Amino acid sequence: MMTAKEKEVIQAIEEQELFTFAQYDPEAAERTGYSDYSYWRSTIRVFLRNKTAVFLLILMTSLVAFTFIQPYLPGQKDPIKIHIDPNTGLQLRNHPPDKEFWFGTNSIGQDLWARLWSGTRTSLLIAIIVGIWEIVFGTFVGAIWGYVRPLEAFLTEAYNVISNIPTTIILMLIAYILRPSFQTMIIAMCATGWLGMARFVRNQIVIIRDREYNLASRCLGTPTGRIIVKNLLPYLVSVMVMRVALSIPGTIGWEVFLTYIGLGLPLNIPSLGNLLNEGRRVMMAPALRYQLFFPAVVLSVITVSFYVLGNAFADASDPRNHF
Amino acid sequence: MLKYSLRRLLHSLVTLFMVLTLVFLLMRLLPVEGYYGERADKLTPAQKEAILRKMGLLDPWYVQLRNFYLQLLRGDLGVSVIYRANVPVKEILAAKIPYSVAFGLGALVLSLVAGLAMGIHMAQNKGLFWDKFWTWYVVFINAVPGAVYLLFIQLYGTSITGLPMLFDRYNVRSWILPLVSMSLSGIAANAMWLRRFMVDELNKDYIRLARAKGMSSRAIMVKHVLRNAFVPLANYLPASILFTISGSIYVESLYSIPGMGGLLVTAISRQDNPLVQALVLIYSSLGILGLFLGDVLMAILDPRIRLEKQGGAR
Amino acid sequence: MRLARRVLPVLLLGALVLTGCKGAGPAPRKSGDVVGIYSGELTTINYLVTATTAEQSVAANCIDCLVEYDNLGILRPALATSWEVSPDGLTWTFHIRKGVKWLTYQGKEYAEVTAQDWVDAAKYILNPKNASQTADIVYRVIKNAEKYFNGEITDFNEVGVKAKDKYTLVYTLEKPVPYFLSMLTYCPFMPVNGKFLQEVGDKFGTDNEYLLYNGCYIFSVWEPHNQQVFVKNEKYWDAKNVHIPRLIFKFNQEAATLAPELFLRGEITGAGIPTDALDEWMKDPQKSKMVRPAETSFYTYFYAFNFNPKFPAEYEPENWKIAVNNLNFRKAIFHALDRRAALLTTDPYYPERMINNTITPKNFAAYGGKDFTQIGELAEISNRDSFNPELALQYRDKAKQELAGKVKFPVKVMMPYNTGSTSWTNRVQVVEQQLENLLGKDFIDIIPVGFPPTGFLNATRRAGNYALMECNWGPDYADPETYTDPFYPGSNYNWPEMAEGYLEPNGKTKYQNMVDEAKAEVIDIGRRYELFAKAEAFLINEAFVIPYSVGGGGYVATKLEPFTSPYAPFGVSSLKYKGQVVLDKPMSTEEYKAAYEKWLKDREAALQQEAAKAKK
Amino acid sequence: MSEPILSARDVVIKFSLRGQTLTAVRGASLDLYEGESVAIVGESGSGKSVFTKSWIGMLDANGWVDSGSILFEGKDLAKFKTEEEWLTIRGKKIAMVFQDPMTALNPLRTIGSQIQETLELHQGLRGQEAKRRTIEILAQVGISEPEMRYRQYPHEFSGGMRQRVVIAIAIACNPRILICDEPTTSLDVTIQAQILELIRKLQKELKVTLVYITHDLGVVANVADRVAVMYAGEIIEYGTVEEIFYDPRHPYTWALLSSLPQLGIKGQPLYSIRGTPPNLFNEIRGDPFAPRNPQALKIDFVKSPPFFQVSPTHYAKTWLLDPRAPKVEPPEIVKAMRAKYERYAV
Repeated sequence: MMTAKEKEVIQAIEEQELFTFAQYDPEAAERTGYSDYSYWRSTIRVFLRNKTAVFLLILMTSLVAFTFIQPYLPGQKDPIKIHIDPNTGLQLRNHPPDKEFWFGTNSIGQDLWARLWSGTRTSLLIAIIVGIWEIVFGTFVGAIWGYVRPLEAFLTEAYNVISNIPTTIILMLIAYILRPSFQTMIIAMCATGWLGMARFVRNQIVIIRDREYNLASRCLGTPTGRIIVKNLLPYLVSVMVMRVALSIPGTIGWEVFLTYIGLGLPLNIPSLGNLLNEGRRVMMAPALRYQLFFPAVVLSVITVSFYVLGNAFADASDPRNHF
Repeated sequence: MLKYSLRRLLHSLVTLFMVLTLVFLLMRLLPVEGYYGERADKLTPAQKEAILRKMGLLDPWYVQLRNFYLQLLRGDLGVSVIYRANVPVKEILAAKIPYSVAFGLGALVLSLVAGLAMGIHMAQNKGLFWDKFWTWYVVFINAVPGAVYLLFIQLYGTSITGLPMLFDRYNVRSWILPLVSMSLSGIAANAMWLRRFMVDELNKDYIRLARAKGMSSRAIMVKHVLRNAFVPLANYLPASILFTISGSIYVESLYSIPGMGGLLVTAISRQDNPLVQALVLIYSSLGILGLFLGDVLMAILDPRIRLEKQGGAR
Repeated sequence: MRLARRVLPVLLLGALVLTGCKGAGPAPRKSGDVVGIYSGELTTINYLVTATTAEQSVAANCIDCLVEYDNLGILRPALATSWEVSPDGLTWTFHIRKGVKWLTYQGKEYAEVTAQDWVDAAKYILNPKNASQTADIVYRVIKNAEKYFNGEITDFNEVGVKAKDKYTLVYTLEKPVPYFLSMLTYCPFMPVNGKFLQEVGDKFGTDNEYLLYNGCYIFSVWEPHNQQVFVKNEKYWDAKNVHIPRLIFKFNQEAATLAPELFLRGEITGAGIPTDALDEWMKDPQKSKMVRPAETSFYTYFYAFNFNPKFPAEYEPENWKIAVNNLNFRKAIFHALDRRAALLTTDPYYPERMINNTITPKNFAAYGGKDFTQIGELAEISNRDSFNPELALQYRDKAKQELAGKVKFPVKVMMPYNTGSTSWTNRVQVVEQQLENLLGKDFIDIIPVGFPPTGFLNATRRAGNYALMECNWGPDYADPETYTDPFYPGSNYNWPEMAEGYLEPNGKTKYQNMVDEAKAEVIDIGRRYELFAKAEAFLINEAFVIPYSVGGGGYVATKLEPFTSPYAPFGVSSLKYKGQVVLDKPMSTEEYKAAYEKWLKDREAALQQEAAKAKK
Repeated sequence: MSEPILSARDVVIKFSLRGQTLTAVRGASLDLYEGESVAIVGESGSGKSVFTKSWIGMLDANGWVDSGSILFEGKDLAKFKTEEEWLTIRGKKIAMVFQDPMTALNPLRTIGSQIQETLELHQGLRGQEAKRRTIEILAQVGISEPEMRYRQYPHEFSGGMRQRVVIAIAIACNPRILICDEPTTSLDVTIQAQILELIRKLQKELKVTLVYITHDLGVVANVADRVAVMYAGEIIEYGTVEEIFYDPRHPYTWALLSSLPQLGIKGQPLYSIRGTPPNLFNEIRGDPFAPRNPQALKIDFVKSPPFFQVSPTHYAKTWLLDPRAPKVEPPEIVKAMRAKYERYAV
């Protein structure tokens, strides 16, 4: 069936004219099936198509931004200042949420709203530092492991040994040998965090190191290090982004765990783990449950968001999902 | 097959040996209080020295290491110092393991039954409502630390249903919440992996052939997909069975179940070095044994591995 | 700190109920079982070795001593029916109760309790290999015991403890000890069956089956980290005064948090109400009727100035050393500390009752009808509040003047705290803000530093790793001398002997000389107390320490009847369930206060009666 | 000619991919006759596989027959919705052999059980009987020691052997139509010939209607009676093997033939078709091959050509056959082919 428009076009052209040769345009021939494929553009395109992920990305960006600018906003309180009830001169303990204290106060009269953001800041900071270490060190070890053959057996064995000691035990021992502090927390989690990344990178490298283009490079005399950096790492960038996103909920989880068993940050440094623990102590009193509820909600939102974002990014960065 | 298993076992033993040595040396970094604990204050230097000498801690490290292995070969896990003064670690464990095993196996069965059902349901409804629904469950359990959701389960689980908050082994009702709590993450893991493996299998060519044969989707699911997807799952099954012995740290302490999970936390936080050492040994051995059995099981289930590892056929 | 409170194993109920009451009722009163929860498991129940409260409370209920306190705090015969002391105060002869049996954990008779059992106990404790943590209690008073312990003599017959015959026990002392009888209520003076000890060897006290029982309860079931069950000893010599048939304790890691809820659900007999949950209980019309104050203990809490700072350079120990040796600097902080504000972190409703103005708490010792804290200069200290902002500011200005150019202001004050204790963590933040706000941030800079619970004291106080720190001390025997120990040279509290300007011609500090003088007075107890009071007043007036509070306290909801169990300022008697009953409902604060008033009167009368008896 | 056993008419197949709709088959028609052997030739992505898959309901979940009809045994397969309906056809009446034998078999089950499964499914054979029949079929597809092979796993077989097994599975139920989707592409050249021969042999023995899908015109001459050329989801020319090889009419067929290496003329560069097939996401107007055709007419860009009959068995879909069109000479190679043929034919 011809559309009205087609009919018009055909009528306009003389029938004879139609049966003459058209101008052959080789470029047009190439264009017919042309696809303007670009890895990153496709990745972003696929990612943006995931509505949930986009929503969470916006949510997390604003939340992280808010966490870091919150102390500079007007009317914010000091997270460790103990507020005094002007009427009684006593500490304003367990004050329920109201206009003045949006999330109420804790058992010694500190502002929960301020503490929550301060705690989120601490936990995110730990998570990000650990995440970065995980990529840098994990990738470094993984790259050597996968690419420098003489070290392969040694590193494999070392990995076997370390990964066979349960993470819980390593974390606990380190947190225990050192004094609870911000640094201890980071050292403990850095000590185990890189393992997964190293193995991942190594596997990826083993899969692609023998691909033709790398063999070609080697034949041309490119040094190993350069091959790793130029040919292999770009392939892994998306993997790293994903690992960082996924390591954030993991790190926060471990922080909560260490705090739970009493090896966490000192109690006077607000962190999500500490706030949760503080809330846990009063959870049996329904009127005070807000002290557990607020940190739990914020923590869940953050961990779930990063987890979903990491997975969404992983999906998006997989070329198989790009068609 | 036998040759492969033996070689694999030998390798596991070497790994175990290295893990134990490493942990043993690491333990020497711990403060020596772990060998006489809070008594430190009350004891004269001579008393302390006597204790350390009795425990062989004044020997050079290599002698200590040798003695440690000799002791181990005799099946002796040492004697607790602080947790239960003078009580052999073996006795302490013997009292804990039944609880952990009972809960572990219960939770394992629950998480296998529910997790596999969920995984199949997800794979069958891939991309549809139920897939997304269960995926959110998996995401939530994986992302949110157990300490958070388990707390709410305890809080509302006991206040809404009236189930007891404390574990009492004679009260069946008191088993419910801990069992459920323990299986949640297993359900999520089983469901997630089974779904992933099944989707992987579903995309394979042999499924197309099976369809072309004229098999019904249901038959394909059962005879091909599920069976094949179960193989990679089986790889970590022994590990998870063995890990049930070590218990769940959170749940055991939340509900006061006298199992191994709580023991580890207490041993470390109270610096009972011989007990910590024994526990690390058990945990690592279980882990390594689990991996080994998983590989052997895989080899039994997957004919390809059997031949490859034997260097057989093609 | 002899009764050193363990961080973990605080048997909740055991620790809560530190009171006593009228004992000798004619027939056992009706009572239900005690059901409690606990969060720390016992390491050992070897009562000859352990020094922790929770573990000793097992012995308190399972093993009887020669003498015991009744519910009014009067010493009564227990396994000794009577005793004599030689005129020189050195030889004590005890007549052992006949027919008392050692029972196994299953309640089977094992042997009779004889005088030899106390000799065997001493022999066990004085053997260094057994690593008894209470050995020094014994060898500090018993003749030749220290020499035997140190291996200087090997013949145990030379040690001053002998079984003259089956029912006669004789202790010979190194020198007269006025408070010797009170010491006998403590674990190291409990008996042990020598044959059994030999039978079980190293296993003694590692499990309930490796212990023999002669007290009011038998430890019949012990499933570590699950439950402990004690059943009444029906063959107990004083069984009619034991009313509670069973004590059941269930383990829970989160005992402190869960206990109030479990109490409301009727699952347990009593619960301490944590500070966090207190508002909830106080504001609720129903719950507020069930909650009442808990007893305070004889632990004394004080803020110590460290004269031997060993903390890291970042906190400027040298600077602190100069500052702390200035009396006005110390006094500025002494008067600036608002103890009531700090105590709100423990007791937000009635903090005043916890405040302690002296080191030796009230009602610990008395002579001639006068409480120790009211003797001499201590009287004035006891009756005022050390918190005085005007004074504090005056001293601050003086200190600033005197120290100008010598120290760097603000002086950094490193203040450790235990991260495992919520109230301590909270308190250190309160104290920091309160002191800095009052004295000015240009004067002092308080730096709280958290340390984990395990090995806490080793890392902080004992290592000199602090500038100003909250410390505590519990009595070892019923005499004011016990409260001088932390400050006497050789202790590892705050090294006041290193303070500058207090040295006397004999090479000892003024405080040491004062204490030595008091210790030497063993005959005239009145004068002895005066001398100790003088020394303590000196310690406080020179602001070596800031007395802060007594221990215990807090709030409980419990069906256990208060003021019926043995009452004792020291020793393990107060840990007994003997004499107590479980009521149908918990006492309200009012009822409790009334009962307390009555108890005070009864005690007053009993003390007078005893004093009168003594005069005869 | 007799009635066709399968008659596909104006089949349009669409897929939905991430919100976009792709038209993979754009009105293809084909008749199959009893016992004949038809080859469908085209570049990859031309829709030849999709087209045949629609006959046994094996389109991927996101694809559907949008319009047209597929008549088989009096039923319109295009209207089939449920799996039950398909199970009456698939494997039983129409069987299919796929491209890659390496992955086509379940690696965890024995060869025997995978063949036997089909027999049990469609012929109701059980136990020993099924096993005996399985071994027979194995022998029939040229596998030596079938009893021993019965118990082995796919990884113990070479690629060619596996393809034989796949074929065995396909013929196990005596289907009326056997579709072979590029069955030799991934095999060694020497093996390819063996498999082709096997397929030919089986087709003759079993008198099955064979549909052979390939992008390689070279193999077509060996297996097919008739050839259909597909481009961009349309069949653009069909006829007997001779007609297509020696008298092709569509410029695309010319281009395909010109690019056959074995037909190349020494000393001349091998011909290759410029450009790529059209993006099937886009709407195609006129002749889809026009943009790649150096001799395209203006009308090719405007209007889709109808089929012009060349002979009773030969049809081509190009405006060049329109009487109004200018005369266009086929390429040299095609002309050479025809000359060669005419020489032999005479």
